[in-house]
Amino acid sequence: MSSKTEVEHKGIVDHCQGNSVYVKILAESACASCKIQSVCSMDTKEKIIEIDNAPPDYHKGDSVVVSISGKHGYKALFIAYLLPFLLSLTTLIICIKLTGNEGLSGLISVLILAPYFLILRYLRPKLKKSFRFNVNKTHE
Amino acid sequence: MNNMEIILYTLLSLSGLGIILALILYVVAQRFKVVEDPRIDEIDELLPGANCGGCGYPGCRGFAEALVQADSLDDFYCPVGGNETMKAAASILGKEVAEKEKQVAVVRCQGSPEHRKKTSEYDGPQSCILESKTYSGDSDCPYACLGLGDCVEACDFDAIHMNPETHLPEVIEANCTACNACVEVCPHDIIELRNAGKKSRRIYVSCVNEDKGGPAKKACDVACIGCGKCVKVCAFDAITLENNLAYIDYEKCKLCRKCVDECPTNAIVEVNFPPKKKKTEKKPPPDKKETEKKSQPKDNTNQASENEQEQQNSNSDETKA
Amino acid sequence: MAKKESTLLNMVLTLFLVTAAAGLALALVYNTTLEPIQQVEKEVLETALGRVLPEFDKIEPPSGIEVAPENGKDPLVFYPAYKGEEPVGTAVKTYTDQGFSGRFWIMVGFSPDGTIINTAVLEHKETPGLGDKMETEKSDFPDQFKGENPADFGLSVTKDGGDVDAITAATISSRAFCDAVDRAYKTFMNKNKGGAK
Amino acid sequence: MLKTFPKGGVHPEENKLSAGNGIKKMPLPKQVIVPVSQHIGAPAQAVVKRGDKVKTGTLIAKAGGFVSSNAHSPVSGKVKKIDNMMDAAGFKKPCIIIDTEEDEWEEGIDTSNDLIKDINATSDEIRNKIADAGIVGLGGATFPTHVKLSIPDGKSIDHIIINGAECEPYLTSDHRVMLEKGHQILIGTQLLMKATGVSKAIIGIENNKRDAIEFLTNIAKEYDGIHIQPLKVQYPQGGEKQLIKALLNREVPSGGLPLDIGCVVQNVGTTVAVYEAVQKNKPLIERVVCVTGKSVKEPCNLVARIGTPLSELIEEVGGLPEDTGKVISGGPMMGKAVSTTDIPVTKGTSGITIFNKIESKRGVATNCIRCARCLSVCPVGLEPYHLKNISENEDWEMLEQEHVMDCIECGSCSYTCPANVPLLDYVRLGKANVSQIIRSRKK
Amino acid sequence: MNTNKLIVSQSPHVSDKNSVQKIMYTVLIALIPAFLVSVYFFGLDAIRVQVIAIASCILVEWAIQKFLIKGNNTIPDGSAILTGVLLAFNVPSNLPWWIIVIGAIVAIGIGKMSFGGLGKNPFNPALVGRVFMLISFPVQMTSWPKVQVLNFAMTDAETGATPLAIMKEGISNGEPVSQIMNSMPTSYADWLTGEMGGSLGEISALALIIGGIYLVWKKVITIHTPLAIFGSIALFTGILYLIDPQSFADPAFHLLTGGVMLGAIYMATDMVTSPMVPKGMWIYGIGIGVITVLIRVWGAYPEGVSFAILIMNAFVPLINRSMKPKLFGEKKKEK
Amino acid sequence: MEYIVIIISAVFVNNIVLAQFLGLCPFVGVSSKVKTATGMSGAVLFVMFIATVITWLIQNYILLPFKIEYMQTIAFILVISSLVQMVEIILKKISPSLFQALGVFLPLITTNCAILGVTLLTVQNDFKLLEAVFFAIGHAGGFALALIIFAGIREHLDLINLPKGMRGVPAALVVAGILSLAFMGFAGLV
Amino acid sequence: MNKWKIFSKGFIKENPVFVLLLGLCPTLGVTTSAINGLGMGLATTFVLVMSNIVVSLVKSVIPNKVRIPSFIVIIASFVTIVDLVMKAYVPALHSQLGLFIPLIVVNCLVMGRAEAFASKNSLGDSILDGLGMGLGFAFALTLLGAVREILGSLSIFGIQFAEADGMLVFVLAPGAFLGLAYLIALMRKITDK
Ligand SMILES: Cc1cc2nc3c(=O)[nH]c(=O)nc-3n(C[C@H](O)[C@H](O)[C@H](O)COP(=O)(O)O)c2cc1C
Ligand SMILES: Cc1cc2nc3c(=O)[nH]c(=O)nc-3n(C[C@H](O)[C@H](O)[C@H](O)COP(=O)(O)O)c2cc1C
Ligand SMILES: Cc1cc2nc3c(=O)[nH]c(=O)nc-3n(C[C@H](O)[C@H](O)[C@H](O)COP(=O)(O)O)c2cc1C
Ligand SMILES: Cc1cc2nc3c(=O)[nH]c(=O)nc-3n(C[C@H](O)[C@H](O)[C@H](O)CO)c2cc1C
Ligand code: SF4
Ligand code: SF4
Ligand code: SF4
Ligand code: SF4
Ligand code: FES
Repeated sequence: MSSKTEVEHKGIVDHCQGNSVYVKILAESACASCKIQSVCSMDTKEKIIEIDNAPPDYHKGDSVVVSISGKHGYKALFIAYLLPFLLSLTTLIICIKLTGNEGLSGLISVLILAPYFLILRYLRPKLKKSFRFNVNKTHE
Repeated sequence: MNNMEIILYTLLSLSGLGIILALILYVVAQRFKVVEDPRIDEIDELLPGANCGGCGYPGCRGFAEALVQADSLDDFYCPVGGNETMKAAASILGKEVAEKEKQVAVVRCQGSPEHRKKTSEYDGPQSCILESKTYSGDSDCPYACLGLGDCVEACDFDAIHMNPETHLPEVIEANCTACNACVEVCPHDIIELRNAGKKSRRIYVSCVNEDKGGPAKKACDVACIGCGKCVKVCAFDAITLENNLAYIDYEKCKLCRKCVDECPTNAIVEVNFPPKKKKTEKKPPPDKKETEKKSQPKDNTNQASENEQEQQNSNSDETKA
Repeated sequence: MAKKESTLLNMVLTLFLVTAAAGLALALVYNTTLEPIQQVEKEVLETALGRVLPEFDKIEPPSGIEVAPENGKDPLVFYPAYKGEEPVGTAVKTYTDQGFSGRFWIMVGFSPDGTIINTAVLEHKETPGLGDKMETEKSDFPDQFKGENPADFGLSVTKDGGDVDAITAATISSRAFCDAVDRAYKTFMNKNKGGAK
Repeated sequence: MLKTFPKGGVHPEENKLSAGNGIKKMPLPKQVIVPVSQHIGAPAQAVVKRGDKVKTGTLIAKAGGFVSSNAHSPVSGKVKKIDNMMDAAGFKKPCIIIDTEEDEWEEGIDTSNDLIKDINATSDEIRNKIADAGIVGLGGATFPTHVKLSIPDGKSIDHIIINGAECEPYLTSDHRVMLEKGHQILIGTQLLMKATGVSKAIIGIENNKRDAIEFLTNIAKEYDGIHIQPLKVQYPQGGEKQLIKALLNREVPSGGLPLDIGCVVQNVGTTVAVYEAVQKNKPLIERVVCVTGKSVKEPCNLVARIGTPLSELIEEVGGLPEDTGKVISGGPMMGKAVSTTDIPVTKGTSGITIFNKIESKRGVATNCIRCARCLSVCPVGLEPYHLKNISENEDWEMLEQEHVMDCIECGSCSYTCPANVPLLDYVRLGKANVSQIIRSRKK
Repeated sequence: MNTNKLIVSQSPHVSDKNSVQKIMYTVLIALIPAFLVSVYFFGLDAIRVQVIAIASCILVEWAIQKFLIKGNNTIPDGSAILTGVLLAFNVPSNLPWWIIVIGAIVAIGIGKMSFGGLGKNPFNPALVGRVFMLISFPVQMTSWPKVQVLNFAMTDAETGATPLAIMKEGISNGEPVSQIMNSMPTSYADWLTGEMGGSLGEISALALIIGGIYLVWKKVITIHTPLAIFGSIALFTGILYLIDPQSFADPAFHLLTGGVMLGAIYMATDMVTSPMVPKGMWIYGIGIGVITVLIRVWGAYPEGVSFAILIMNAFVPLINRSMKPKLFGEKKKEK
Repeated sequence: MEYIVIIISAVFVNNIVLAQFLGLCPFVGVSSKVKTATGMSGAVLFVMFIATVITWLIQNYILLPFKIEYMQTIAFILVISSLVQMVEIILKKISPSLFQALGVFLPLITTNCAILGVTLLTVQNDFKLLEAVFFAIGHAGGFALALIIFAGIREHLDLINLPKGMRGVPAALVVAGILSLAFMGFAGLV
Repeated sequence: MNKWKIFSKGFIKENPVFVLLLGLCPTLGVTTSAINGLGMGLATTFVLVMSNIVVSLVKSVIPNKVRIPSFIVIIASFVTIVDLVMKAYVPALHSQLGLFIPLIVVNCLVMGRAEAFASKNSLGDSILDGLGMGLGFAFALTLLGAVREILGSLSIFGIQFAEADGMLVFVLAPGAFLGLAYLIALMRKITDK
């Protein structure tokens, strides 16, 4: 699948600040009118996305499309979910093989995530650079 | 088994969990400050839930969110729910809304086959937009309704239908919510939203042909030929003539009906008026089925419909040497 | 609606109260239903025993004896039944792992000489409409085993050269059923042998 | 093996009915309707007024920019009016209507038949003369030729490619031009080479025009650097990207121009026009039009003045047949069906194809059966069935991602579809919307 | 001006002579040899099953068009007939009529018309019908009558198992393959000509191949999918056979018995439910082959072609999306 | 080897969506874009894994020793829902940009009955921890498989004009039904 | 809203299964027979009504931020109660419904009503709403169960009406999907007109 294509969301410019535009992502239309979305396990809560270095001609209330390339999406997915998963799984297997104690190993494999996320924290600036969003005004 | 023990463990573990949870949530709450405004829900409830986009927002909820954030409600209007809904929403938000006059879609073309001869035959997908990409239409009037019913498809409210005799769309006033969907979809820009008017009475030029009188008349019996008689007869300056086409401003029109009688081609139609006592010499074209008869059964004026203007060229008015 | 504000204390307190109340209620319900639930389990066992054994007065020991099977890891449970002091038969809670959807449990009653008195399905996940026909209510498949002594009754389906007519289109379940009965039989005979020694 | 482009394409019945008939001159029309703009690009501006007297070759509309083109009066007479008239697409466009009085040519135009082989003009002069003469591509796209010849700084080209493919069924005008104006073509080609400073030119001709290939190969020996290349018959070989691929095995990048890979493509008719403009000072006021169709009495190739109504050309070949269903301006694969024959011949009118009622009816469209034929004949490598679905769903952004703008509108997909799905109709709709989006984005 | 109204439409104004109808009828013609074989071996029953299947498919499609979807009559395009024929080809000749009717209702009603008819269904309708029947009526769907040459009496024929069922049964009883093959009532030559137990249309590999060649010649199908299926089945079973010839049957056995021929040539190639480009077809075919062997060798069912095709049908949209034709002039992706 | 069996069984034979009917809401509601379906699958994999480990610990070290297994439901659901929230907060805190990228990329589905269901099934099966983990991974894989296949078909169906009554959910369910029919072919595979 | 409307909307107009598409898992999972469907429906109704009652009673004392977790606890408690009670008194049904009883917790229907209705409305209305929605859910499940039972086992509420095997598919997973698909389509047709 070509990673060129983008994942897009409709949104409305929430506010602008300096070079950044804050866009509120709107729920998918099917969910938009769902009466129970506030409890829905699917995350339809509004999300605000910050887009830096956006061209200055955006104003509060503009409808826009925010997109991120599929490649970046997968990368985010990998860092946020898959890598910790693999890490934790490997730890678990190794611990069980080493100690034979299931309870302990389970605990360790969960706790190992803490340092992982700590490391991520240090990489924050780098991450910020690597996830770029695009905004486009919606065309009628 | 010791029952007391079980009760104890249950209590301990559950309330322990509860406290931990509360702590976590407290942190969460601090982080996620953005709490959805409960008024959004309330307004969302109020809205019709048609998700038609007529308000210009993606779905009713999007509109509700926008309303809650807006400083003033002037630029907001839900065409489907209408004034009542807007008022209700405003009262939730403690703001004012200006009442908008109810609008209704009118079709500005009367070129039924009887009045407007087909001069060619279109062979292709039955869709106005596709026909309009092929050529200007199957009659000599390049502005006219193509009659393939894109507007009918576009309407979510079952408010617009093709009349099988005239091959023109007709609006059922009672259903029309003025959502603008049909207006946007029509490639020939034939449909217009107009104020419904007092007692739903309206007068308008049912034609969008910008050709000069000759070609216009040749292409269609009921075309506006831009003769300007109506402009002269109107006492309220409601009619303007531009590009060989008269247009009646519904804000100014006082529904006096003088222009209707004046128009030599019957291009001006009146709807929902009681029948005139003295017969006008020019009988309205008989083929028009008055859809809006529903409200006024005896009326036999013309239904809205007509031709449209061409987006292409039109600096037209050639060098008048 | 005067909602409580969301202060830390409020939140902790509310959740604590809610969970505590819930915990209390749950514990109470648990206590009241505990007995009926155990009762139900007992009844199930008793019905099964009643079905696979002739009339009896008592099971000794009442909770059965765990016996390591001839083949397989997990133990079977034997319920020796007595009428008066006379042993009238033994119900064996047995299982198979060859079921279409994995393990299922059945109860087989043997008279002291090893003749199958009857069978009853305890628990299974076989496909409704196919494998579940091994239940007594659903077909007469289990009836074939009644009164047969595996010593002269091939405990496998006819396709495999045995004497059991498989359930149509559910050979797998039928085989598994035979396997369970066979396990029970072998273990039973073995134990009897051992017991006699 | 004959050369051809490797992917896709179809081979419709050729029906080159008029191939054997020489080019005939049309009598002067009584009135001409000259559209002010007959090219792609910025609209031209009329420079005459109602009542003005004009001569044949008088400039009557001036280019409205660089990518624009002049128009000249095809007859001499009086400007009757300037009005909006129907064009082939059925849209009204400004036209200059001239009542013919006689055929008096502007000064300086060499109307003789003498062949002038020597090239005296410099490359700038050639380009200017081409621009002045209002020459646009006669292959159908009517792109102003002088623009194509102005190679921007930083780009360079090494080949002029002359398009003699004429892959459209029915049409034979290029074929006849090649047979009857071979020398003019070759001289024109040399002019183009000089204008662009290129030493190599290839004329690609499909193998169903053997006589033309032979003839041109023979006389080409007299001209340096011009090579004649026969090609396998395969529609749309004449598409410039396909032609370049077939001749040079180079691919114009998606979204790019032939220029990007060092080529300029011109139609054979254009070369003749170039010859006439440069060597004879003759502006583009007439062109060869092939009038054909199975029910046409005598299909033939006519030289007609720009602005002659189609109806007069049709009269010339025996009148509109009784059972006419469609009149197509152009060939059956790419031409436009017109709603009336009152419209004029323009610089882009390469032919008039007349279909009877039965030929005219499109098959009834049914559901796509996903047979993949459209996709396998698309020379661009698009998925027409998919584009159609997306277009029907009005998802223009997605359509753009699916490269809809690369479609050359060759129609192979619609042609081949067993379910008669009007694929190209929807693809065009999509292209129109996507290009609007692209334009609004640029703003 | 001529009084004739000119017809206006977009280009192109010509089209080639192909039509959906022609394609469908070509496939029907290609199926004639297999049909004749089925009549030869199963007698009037074969015709009975065919007639019921075709008639009910047509009827169901017509009724749904007429009363539910309210569309045009699509019977003449021949796809419903084809579905009927293939449905019949996929069932034993002694199947009770009402099961065939249910199969047709499912095939057309659920498999095809639920999505709007010809061309829109993601799954092969005939196979949807067949699998539905197979799971719903396992007994009737798996008791095959023994073949009887040119027997036109409609008697209750004796039933016998298909070679695949015999093989599966044998292997699951732990018999070595060579012994099973020896006791098998039929042999390679029979499988080629069709003298074996099985569904109506799947028995004669030869007849099916002849029809297949005709289809390839007529350019109705391309060779990629069938080749990919044959190749992957041969390869996969070949490897297994080499590992242990006594536990796994040989590739020729797998290719010639059961529904591989019918499935690969006529059902996996259904253009509606298969990928568009050759590369996609290879993947699709290989997927079918692998899943078929998987089910045959390790699954509960002796035959897995139908399931395999349906499962791969589900992947077709993904395959199509990821395997696009090469775009003319597309720039190489820059890193 | 036994782990492979567990995984194959969970992915193909007892597919969580197609055979066990868990996680249908996201299956029906969200799965119409292949990209987001893939993304969601990854998220589910992680959450399901962590949830399984933690609930396994709770079951074996709290509920069982104290004989309060009947509290499974309530304990698990609380743990799972707060776990999911935690993950979100952590991500957001650690790297807002990462979080935003995810937010745009996936409609984050987090708690649903698939996760609770799998943890409950794990407990029912008396699995050892590693078995439980592979069971969870298998089910997440099955979820992913079903979701992605399904998203592909839905993308395709979205583009064609379905009969009116079938549009949306009914067509999706018919596809799920047929898919589930097809998956029955895997019956008995393990 | 009048009382009747609050109660009745769950049956057709806002039927949780056919229209709102909530709680699909139990809907498909347990409806192998009408009786199972009914049982599950009633169990859910009970949880729904009870949690609506409690939520409606305590709504004003619960701070916003812990609203959801509190609701979860309340609902989960009732679910556990139902689980225990059913195990004790209707063991056969309990074993049939199996996993899906605890899963009532995550049934969006229950949470949804608590959050969207009970937390905003009076006790009486909340009871009616819970009852209506619950019974609508039960109605849908019973209907689907009946369809599957009739087609799959040729019986209804356990009573065999024909001596033959039904279409097995309907007892198995595919039948659930297909059955629901066509029921929804049918409902749309009915409510449309
Ligand atoms: C979904 C499904 C469920 C099945 N359930 C069972 C079952 O519970 N028990 C069984 O013996 N066979 C079951 N089968 C059938 C087996 O796969 C196998 O075909 C059969 O047991 C052997 O066929 P025979 O009995 O006709 O020889 C099932 C098949 C499928 C597709
Ligand atoms: C907007 C536009 C700009 C073009 N610019 C150039 C150019 O700079 N140089 C050039 O050689 N051709 C240029 N072309 C011409 C095209 O390459 C091409 O020859 C023309 O569109 C006709 O091609 P066709 O008849 O194959 O469709 C341009 C065309 C368009 C539409
Ligand atoms: C599908 C297609 C077919 C074409 N066929 C021909 C053709 O047969 N002959 C031709 O001269 N130009 C043909 N053209 C136009 C060429 O692409 C190109 O525009 C032309 O050769 C440029 O020369 P010109 O500017 O002199 O017209 C075709 C274009 C397309 C898109
Ligand atoms: C080569 C070919 C193979 C076909 N195979 C099948 C088939 O296996 N099953 C079927 O129902 N229809 C088949 N059809 C007919 C048709 O494509 C099918 O009914 C559509 O899937 C219905 O939309 C086939 C058609 C062709 C041209
Ligand atoms: S008629 Fe037009 S404006 Fe009125 S409701 Fe329909 S689409 Fe909207
Ligand atoms: S009014 Fe416009 S959209 Fe409606 S039928 Fe006429 S041309 Fe089409
Ligand atoms: S050629 Fe026609 S039927 Fe075949 S895939 Fe393309 S659009 Fe569909
Ligand atoms: S999609 Fe465009 S380029 Fe491709 S075959 Fe169709 S018309 Fe030609
Ligand atoms: S009930 Fe919603 S995911 Fe299962």
